[in-house]
Amino acid sequence: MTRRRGRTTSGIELAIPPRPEYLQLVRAVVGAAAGTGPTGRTPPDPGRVADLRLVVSEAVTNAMEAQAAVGAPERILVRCRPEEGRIVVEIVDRGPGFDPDAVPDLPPVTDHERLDHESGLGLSLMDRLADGAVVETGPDGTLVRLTVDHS
Amino acid sequence: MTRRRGRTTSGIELAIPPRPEYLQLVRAVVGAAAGTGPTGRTPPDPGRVADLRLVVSEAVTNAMEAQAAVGAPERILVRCRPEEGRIVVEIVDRGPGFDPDAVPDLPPVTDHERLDHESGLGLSLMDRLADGAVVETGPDGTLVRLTVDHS
Amino acid sequence: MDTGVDGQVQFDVHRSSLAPAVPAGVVLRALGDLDMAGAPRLRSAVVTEVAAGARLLVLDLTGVDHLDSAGLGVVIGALRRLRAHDGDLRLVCPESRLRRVFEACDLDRILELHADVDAAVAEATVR
Amino acid sequence: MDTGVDGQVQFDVHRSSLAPAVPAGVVLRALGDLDMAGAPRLRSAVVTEVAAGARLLVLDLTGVDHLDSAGLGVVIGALRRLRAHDGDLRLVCPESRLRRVFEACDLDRILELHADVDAAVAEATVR
Ligand SMILES: Nc1ncnc2c1ncn2[C@@H]1O[C@H](COP(=O)(O)OP(=O)(O)O)[C@@H](O)[C@H]1O
Ligand SMILES: Nc1ncnc2c1ncn2[C@@H]1O[C@H](COP(=O)(O)OP(=O)(O)O)[C@@H](O)[C@H]1O
Repeated sequence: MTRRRGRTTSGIELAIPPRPEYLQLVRAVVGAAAGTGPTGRTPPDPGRVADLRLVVSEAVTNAMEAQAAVGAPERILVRCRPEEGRIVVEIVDRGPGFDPDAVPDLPPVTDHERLDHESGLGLSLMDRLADGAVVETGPDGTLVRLTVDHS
Repeated sequence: MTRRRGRTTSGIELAIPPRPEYLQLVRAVVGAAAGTGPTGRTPPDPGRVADLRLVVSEAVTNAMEAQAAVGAPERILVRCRPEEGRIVVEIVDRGPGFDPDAVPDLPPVTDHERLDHESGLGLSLMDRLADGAVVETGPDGTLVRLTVDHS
Repeated sequence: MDTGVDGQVQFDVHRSSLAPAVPAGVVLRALGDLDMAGAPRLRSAVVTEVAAGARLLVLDLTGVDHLDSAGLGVVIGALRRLRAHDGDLRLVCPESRLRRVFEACDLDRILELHADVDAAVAEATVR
Repeated sequence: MDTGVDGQVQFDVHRSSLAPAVPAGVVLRALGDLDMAGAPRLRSAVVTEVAAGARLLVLDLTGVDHLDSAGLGVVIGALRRLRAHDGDLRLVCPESRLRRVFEACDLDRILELHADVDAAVAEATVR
């Protein structure tokens, strides 16, 4: 896993305590950062900003759960970078990492046992609603890079 | 000047490009962070959150101007830390620093020449509306620490 | 009541009874953000109502600003709990913004999304 | 029109004329955040109006969400420019939240803050 702590040259970076009450703040910041730019730049569609807020919320929720599992108090990083026609957000945690290929699939939605699973929707929501979702993970933590196009 | 780049254990940290269009985002984040906390914690008075947003906006404006003066592209840091009954915000820039004691006073408001000065109100607004304003400054940059009580 | 961004309510639940029209009917109206911070409160409200005998539960999401997988988990758990007692769950979710989240997980295939509480109740009592 | 946080307008200026009631009268209505990002636009609107002959300028800050020293600088510059042409500046600023900023700089001692455009104009024409 690559971990970059240097200041990147563009976009914003937010570090938050790994606690659920900060999720709303993250969504507000990511939504705001997506719409902030020089005059004349075409802002992203509101629907895409909603998608961005949702997938980032999922990734930060997972980051919080991962750090809680190992009692890691470090702050979670959220980097938001505007690119031509799209927004890239990276979420970095200090949790124990995981094997994305080993995450079991949920039963089909029409199966009776589907209702036994209250969790397990986050990664699939990211896959469906983001235009790109890349996971770099290892024993020191996980970086999720989400890309959402402006339209 | 002390510069700490490590992760502090509580509160949020925001890094933004030194451009005016990010001021609104900073105010939104600081206002949100001031009101975010565990259930049961008494939130700050709305009037004090307004004061906080204003003084932080002034300090970040100065930080942007300072970096623009020397063409420093680094992002400006805004750290927001909730403490018992108050909020502490630190603004860190990579500008050229300055001597706060050498900043000239404005003419009295009733003087004719007062109108020749369109700038120069930021530091006095911080002094008047924050409950504490500390400046650590040197050739590598400036840290302004603003404290606003909850009520 | 948690407050967050700009003192805005993070999450809250309001309860009202549908009795006597629907004797074991209860409406839980969720307000604010139904995420990992808000979901536990709604889950415990659901558990309380089912334990107290509710058999038709209407979850009204009209006032929900944000819904993510943590909130969907509560909905799935509510459906399981009610079915275990031969009860039923009805959802009120008029906003296309939120409907989109159900659709992205195919949950709209097992749960109808109603425009308002009356529509949700009407369908239930017709049954 | 700049957009910022959640697509909200960052800053905009709307112009209307007070003629024929006040022949050289103009209202500039500021909307959004009057900070370092928004102030230059209002300053250039003021400069344009004075150059075009405005002598009674009403700055309406009713729609301003945030005002800081960058915005106060524009107000001071507007007063100077108008006085240099024997004109006058009138401020509309009904919100106590914004009044507080003027007061914190003692600017309320040299500029009256009116409740609405009519009050600002009335006082001006009485003179
Ligand atoms: N950042 C992360 N760090 C460690 N494990 C993770 C991370 N993100 C996801 N996972 C693992 O993948 C699983 C599936 O994640 P997800 O689809 O979001 O569902 P949920 O979080 O509700 O279980 C999680 O249960 C967890 O084991
Ligand atoms: N962070 C900073 N870095 C360098 N110089 C600063 C900084 N903050 C304030 N100053 C100096 O102090 C002066 C007064 O600041 P202020 O009262 O905010 O008024 P203004 O910024 O409008 O000139 C500025 O003009 C600048 O020279």
